Amino acid sequence: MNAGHLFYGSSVFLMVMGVFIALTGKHLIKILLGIDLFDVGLNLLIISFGYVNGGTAPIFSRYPHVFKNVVDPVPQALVLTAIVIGVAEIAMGLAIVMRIKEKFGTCNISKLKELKW
Amino acid sequence: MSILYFFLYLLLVTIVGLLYMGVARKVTAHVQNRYGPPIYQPILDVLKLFGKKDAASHGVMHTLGPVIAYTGIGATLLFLPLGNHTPLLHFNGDLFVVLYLLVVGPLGMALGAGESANSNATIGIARALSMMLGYEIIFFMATLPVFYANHTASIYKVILAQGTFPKWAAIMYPISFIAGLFAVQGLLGEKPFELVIAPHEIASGPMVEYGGKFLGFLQIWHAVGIIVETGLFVDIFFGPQNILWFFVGTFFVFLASVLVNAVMPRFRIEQAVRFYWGIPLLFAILGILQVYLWR
Amino acid sequence: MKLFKFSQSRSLWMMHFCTGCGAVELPPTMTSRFDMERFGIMPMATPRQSDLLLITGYLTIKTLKRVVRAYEQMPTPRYVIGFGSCTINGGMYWDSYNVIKKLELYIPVDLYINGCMPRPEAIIDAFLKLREMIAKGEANAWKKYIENYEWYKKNQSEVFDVEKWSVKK
Amino acid sequence: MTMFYILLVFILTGLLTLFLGPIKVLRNIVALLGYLAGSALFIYNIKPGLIYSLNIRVYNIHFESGFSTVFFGIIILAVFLIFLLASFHEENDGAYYLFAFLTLTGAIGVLFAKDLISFFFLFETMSLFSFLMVLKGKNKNSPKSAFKYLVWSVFGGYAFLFGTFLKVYTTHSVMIGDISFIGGHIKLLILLLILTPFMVKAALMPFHLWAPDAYSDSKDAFTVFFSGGLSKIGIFGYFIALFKIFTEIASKYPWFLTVIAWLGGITATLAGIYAFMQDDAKKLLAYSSISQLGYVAVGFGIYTHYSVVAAFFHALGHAVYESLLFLVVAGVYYRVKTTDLRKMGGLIKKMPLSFIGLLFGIIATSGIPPTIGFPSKWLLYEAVIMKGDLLLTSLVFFASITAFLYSYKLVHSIFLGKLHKEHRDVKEAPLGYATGIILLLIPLFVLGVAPGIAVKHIDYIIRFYLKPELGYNLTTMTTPLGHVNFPVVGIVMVSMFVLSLIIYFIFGSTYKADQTDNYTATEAISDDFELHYAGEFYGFMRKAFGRPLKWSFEKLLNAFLKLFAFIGEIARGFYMGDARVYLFYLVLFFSLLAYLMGGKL
Amino acid sequence: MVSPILVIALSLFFAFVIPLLGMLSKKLPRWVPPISILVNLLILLSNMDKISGGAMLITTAGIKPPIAINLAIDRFGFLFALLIQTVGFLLSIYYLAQDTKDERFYMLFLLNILGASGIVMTGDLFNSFVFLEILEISSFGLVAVQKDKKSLEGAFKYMMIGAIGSSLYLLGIIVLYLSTGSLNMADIARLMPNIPDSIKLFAGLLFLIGIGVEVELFPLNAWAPDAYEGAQDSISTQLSSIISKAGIYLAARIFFTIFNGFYALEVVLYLGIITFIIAELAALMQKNVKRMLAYSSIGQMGLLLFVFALISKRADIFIFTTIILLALNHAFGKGLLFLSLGALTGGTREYYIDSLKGSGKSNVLAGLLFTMGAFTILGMPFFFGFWSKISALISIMKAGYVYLIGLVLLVSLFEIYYYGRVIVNIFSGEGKAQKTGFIYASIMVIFALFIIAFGVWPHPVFSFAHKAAVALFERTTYITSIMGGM
Repeated sequence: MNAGHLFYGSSVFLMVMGVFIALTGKHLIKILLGIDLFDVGLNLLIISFGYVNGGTAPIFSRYPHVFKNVVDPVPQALVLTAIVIGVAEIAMGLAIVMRIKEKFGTCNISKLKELKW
Repeated sequence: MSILYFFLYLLLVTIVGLLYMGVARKVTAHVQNRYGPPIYQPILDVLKLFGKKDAASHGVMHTLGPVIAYTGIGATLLFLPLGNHTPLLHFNGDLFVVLYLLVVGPLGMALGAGESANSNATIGIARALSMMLGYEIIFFMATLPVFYANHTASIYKVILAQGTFPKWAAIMYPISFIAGLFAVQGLLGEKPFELVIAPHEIASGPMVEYGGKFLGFLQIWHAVGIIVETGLFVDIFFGPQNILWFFVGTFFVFLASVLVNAVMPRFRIEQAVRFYWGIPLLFAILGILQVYLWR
Repeated sequence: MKLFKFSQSRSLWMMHFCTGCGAVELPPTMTSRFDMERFGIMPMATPRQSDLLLITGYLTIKTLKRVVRAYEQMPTPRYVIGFGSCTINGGMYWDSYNVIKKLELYIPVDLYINGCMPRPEAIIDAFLKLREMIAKGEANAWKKYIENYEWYKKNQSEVFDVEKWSVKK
Repeated sequence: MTMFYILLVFILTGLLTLFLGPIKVLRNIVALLGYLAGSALFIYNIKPGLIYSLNIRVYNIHFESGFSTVFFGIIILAVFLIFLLASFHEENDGAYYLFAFLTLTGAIGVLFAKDLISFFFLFETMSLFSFLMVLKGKNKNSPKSAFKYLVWSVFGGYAFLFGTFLKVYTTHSVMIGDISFIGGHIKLLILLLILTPFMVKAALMPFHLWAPDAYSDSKDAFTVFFSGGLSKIGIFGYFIALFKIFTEIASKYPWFLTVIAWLGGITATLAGIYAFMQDDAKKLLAYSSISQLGYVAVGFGIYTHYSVVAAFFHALGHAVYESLLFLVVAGVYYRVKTTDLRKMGGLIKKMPLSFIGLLFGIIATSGIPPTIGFPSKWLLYEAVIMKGDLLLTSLVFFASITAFLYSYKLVHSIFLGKLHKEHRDVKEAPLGYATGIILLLIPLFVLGVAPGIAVKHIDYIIRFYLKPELGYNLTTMTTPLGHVNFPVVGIVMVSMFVLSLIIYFIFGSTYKADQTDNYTATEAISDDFELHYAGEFYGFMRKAFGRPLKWSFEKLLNAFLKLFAFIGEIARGFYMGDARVYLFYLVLFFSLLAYLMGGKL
Repeated sequence: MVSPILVIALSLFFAFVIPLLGMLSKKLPRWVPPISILVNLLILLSNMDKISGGAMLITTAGIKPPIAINLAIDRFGFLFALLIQTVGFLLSIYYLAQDTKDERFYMLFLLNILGASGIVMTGDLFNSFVFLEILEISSFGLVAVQKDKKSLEGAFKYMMIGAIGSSLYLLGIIVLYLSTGSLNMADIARLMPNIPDSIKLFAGLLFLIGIGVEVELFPLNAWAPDAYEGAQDSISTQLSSIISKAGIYLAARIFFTIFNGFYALEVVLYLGIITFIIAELAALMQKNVKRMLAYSSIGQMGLLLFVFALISKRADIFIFTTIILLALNHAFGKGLLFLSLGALTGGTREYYIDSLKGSGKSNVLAGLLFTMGAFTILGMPFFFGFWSKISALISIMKAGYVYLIGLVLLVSLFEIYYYGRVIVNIFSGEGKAQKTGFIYASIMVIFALFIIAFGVWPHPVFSFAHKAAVALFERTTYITSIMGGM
């Protein structure tokens, strides 16, 4: 078992945990946290995809031999964006939760049953 | 010339029909252990009615109603072969023409009676029309096998095809014949199907507002109607080869009907209609099956 | 014309206005014992169809209205037979406040049959008499009604509301 | 190209009336002129055998005119004229004419259509705008009836569409053309599907449920066109389906035709029975219309030259007398503001012309000579007997007896009997209705005496498909079973009538009696006494029929619909309302697909 | 010629400007979206004749693909961009007439349009994810903008599912990236044959879920009715006319151009028809008209996806023409329905069928427009829907599922039932009189005009859609036009 597998395993675990929390949590914030956890897990997963064991940073330098073992930069760039997006999403979510708390007087998701059927 | 001939023809049949009515009264009287009026009594009645000075009319349709009634039955008569005799020979007496013309009379009377605004009249009409759902259909179904077997719709051809005694449709298609007999009773409006007139119940129904010459018209309408209706039956089931046999046949059919009439009470309207949808319908259908099987 | 006269005399369709006790006498007259049909006399259902109005017994004011109405609805020539004493003078109801005493005041009568009650033979006799009168042209009471309409109406108006009960012509 | 122009003229007229017609008179004039222009184009330019195609990118619209186009086109245009005449007195607005003209466009266009897609397009146009017309309606129930009509006609339209696609799939041709060479039983399915909308339009049971409501709840003038004109499209469809699309139906599936004939017979009978049980004039006429259209189905089901001629002729007759009846009822409604038979009576003295119209209308409906109703019924009976189906003959005969019943109820309850006190000042129906009545009475008698005029055209239509067997000339018809000379029947009747009148005038005199001068067991009645017997007319027949009268297709259908509603409720249950459940669906779906793909991963 | 990239850049700029303007004046921000979108439209139209054959490539930073982010607009995408911008423009005009709202609403609205346009214009897979997220996040906000119980609840539900879905979408992108080393759509499509099947399957699954949430595919669409019902009418219009259309574009791009109809399409085929049936059944007995419209919307999307997926059975340009027609019809028809429903209720947000009774009589225009919308969705003649429906059926027939036509038509009959019920209800009885503002009315009339004009004369739309369909269909041309000759 190498480090890559560990990374993969743990990030997938994080994702599953996130979904599990979102599925079972009653509190809206908890659910949002679950979703966030899922996002984080995903981001970690993406980064670990690009990870090369013992690699270096993908920086152009005048030492071409180092270039042989660089970490893939693109996933990191993507994750950077993804994190921002995740933050925006959670922010929007929290704003909605705030409003819900105002209107419903509760954060219990099973009370959110205005719309059905 | 031919117009005169038609006129005499009509007159003859009218008088014969009136005599039939007289016979009916006489026979009924004898059945009831009475002496009864003379046979020509209906003729006197009609003369009297036409001689009345005034008759109440409720409007144009009310006036025209009996006229149309007589028109219808007279027109029917001209299309009906009396035995082998028919005034409009080239026409061959088509069944459907006869059946549809036969309706003109009742319809005319219905319109006339309707305008009088008398509920009794209208109830009578409603009954008459409803009764048609019973007997007309049975009559039609009973005659159908005969026409079907002879492959024609012409009454005249049916008469010719029957020839002498053993080929009578009454004998060839006995089941249909029985159904037809049931129907004739309703067709003539005799008891137990006398609900249209029902003097004690709805004051003679459609005729309630008719007096004087209107009633006279209705009397002769009825008289010709007897000949036409029984005649249709006789033509189809006995195939009379000449006019004498035709009248003999109609007389006996009518007599049978009158005898039944004399001893019967009256049905209620729904009973009457349902009666026809029971056994007579069964007979009629069996008759149709019979003709299918024979062919 | 003669033929019509003859047929009128031989075919009398009657409307029996069965208000009084006389009605009892009619069934035997009609049925097998006496059989009036042999003279061409038949009961009819409505005044429109009848020639003959048979007033069988006493008439209260209440029924008189209807009798007048029926009489007016009959087509001419029309005949009236007063049946029993009551139609002549009130009979046993001579002092009743509600029975008319004299039918003739209200409608013209061709024939009276007296007795209380007259037997069927008497009825048939009356019919035959009427028949003769018609044949001879004597039964013309109906013309009187037309001629003296005002007078009859005046008499009638003394006992009931003529406006309401007479037929609008 | 003319065919296209005709449709264009009608559409433009509709639009013009919508935009140009704030004033009623202007609107009416524009409508009439547009109609006249279009129908003049039709009558002068449409000859059998014209062909026209129009390419709109993916689909080509193909138009073609045949003998049937001319025949039905003239019927529909004529009935539309009657509708217009009646409309002048209706409450109308721009949309009224727009919808009416678009309905007409669809109806005329259907006659031109040569390919099934255009046929469907125009057919749906007709259904859609007639739906809107019903929706505009005259009473509270109109929207509901319109809804029923919409669902049914779309049901028919979709069946047609399905049939079209099956046909295109199997024959690779979208044209109206033969399918009898297709192997297997799919051709029967195609035929059935293509026939469905026409059975709906022609209100063949069990597809009739929309008709009584839609007919009675649409505007009175429109009902004239609805029943007299649009139902002809159903007949036209029978013709298309049975003769043009499945030419060998008689040899391949004779039982199918028998089923159609029997359905027709049952329709004629049951609708007749329902008709005389109705208490509303328009409902009664609606059922009567259904009943009459049943005969047409019988004619097509028998599928001989005689019967099909009878069917076409009956369709023509139906157009004439059913329009007449609806027109008269419209006129009466215009004056007395009701169609409830129990609230009318004695109008004969007030509206004599309407009475004459209605009288001859019902005489023709009942099939009494010498009117237009008789030749077709006569021929139909002969045809059915020749086919040998005596029970069907009896059924049809039963139906024609019911015609007498409802006819009489109609004429009696409206025109005969005692005049209601609030109708004392009623006048004759206004000019438009009167003109329509007179216009309709002409063909009613002319074609009844000389049916040859129409039979010749009908013969042209179908002689291509069926061996011409019927012998006819202008005034006679001859079948192996019999022969009728229609004028003779007429002359005999007229002369008998004259004779009777002479007898009538020779003897005695009459006097005019007031309606209160009635035999009422010698009770004196006042003017407002309700002497009129119209409620529960034929009520006793309810007893005679007993329980079976309570059975109806509608109940069966409702039970069926409940099933769908139940399924719908279940489907709705999927959307629980709990967000976590939704998420669970997602996860479950993911896991399921992942599991299913597990082998391949 | 103006570079289409400005469409995105300008929108972003304007969206950024709105809050600043909001500080200056309360009235100014509402003018920004119409102006911005109008400019966008002009930019797009100025590029109209530039786009032919394959895709029009707009590079950023001057680097050729596969490296660097770039826009790739072919006719298919162009058509969708045009659709989105047009509807967006109409809606922005509509918002002009609405009550003063928080200026952030206009920002969200503009971002939403931007996201949708970005999706249909981009040639980069990850970029499409970014735009998808912009679209989604702004949608959550828009759904919640009413700030009442229902809208908040709808927004939250939408968010829960949307967030997970788009995350999975991202995962799918990464999977593809790992196996091809590229994020450019054309490049990936080119390299697709080299990828092992298992990877394709896995990526396809992830995309299916990611996009499925967006296009309201059956088990993933549970959020949709709630969000539609909760949102205000114009937002519902936006959801059905813009957001789901962007989803459709994405589905076509990814499943057809990239995956070339591999596996996932078959799943879509079955799920599409199931979606259609279940949604229509669910709508059948629905008493809440808005929710009913939502179900109907889902059903239409199901039909659309089903028709789209037929491409896996038979390669035919006509199928793509059809989905474009269906998308256009749905965009305008459903938009009109939601808007006119709003007009019928008069802003009371009482959507129950009983409370709508007679509203069509008191507000005739809205009633008629609702009827028109319903008719076009039902595929009645003289309405655009007729052509799209016929095309859909022809497509199904061409793919050989001729008996499914019967099923589709049967289910369409349910549509007739529930739409007919509403139409009948709004035209019967007496309702409260409400007025519709001039701008509101004219927006709806424009929607209706589109439906009727092209319903009567569908020729131009057909040719336009056909060209777009050709662009989508010829994926090699798309690839070569971006990647250069190969």
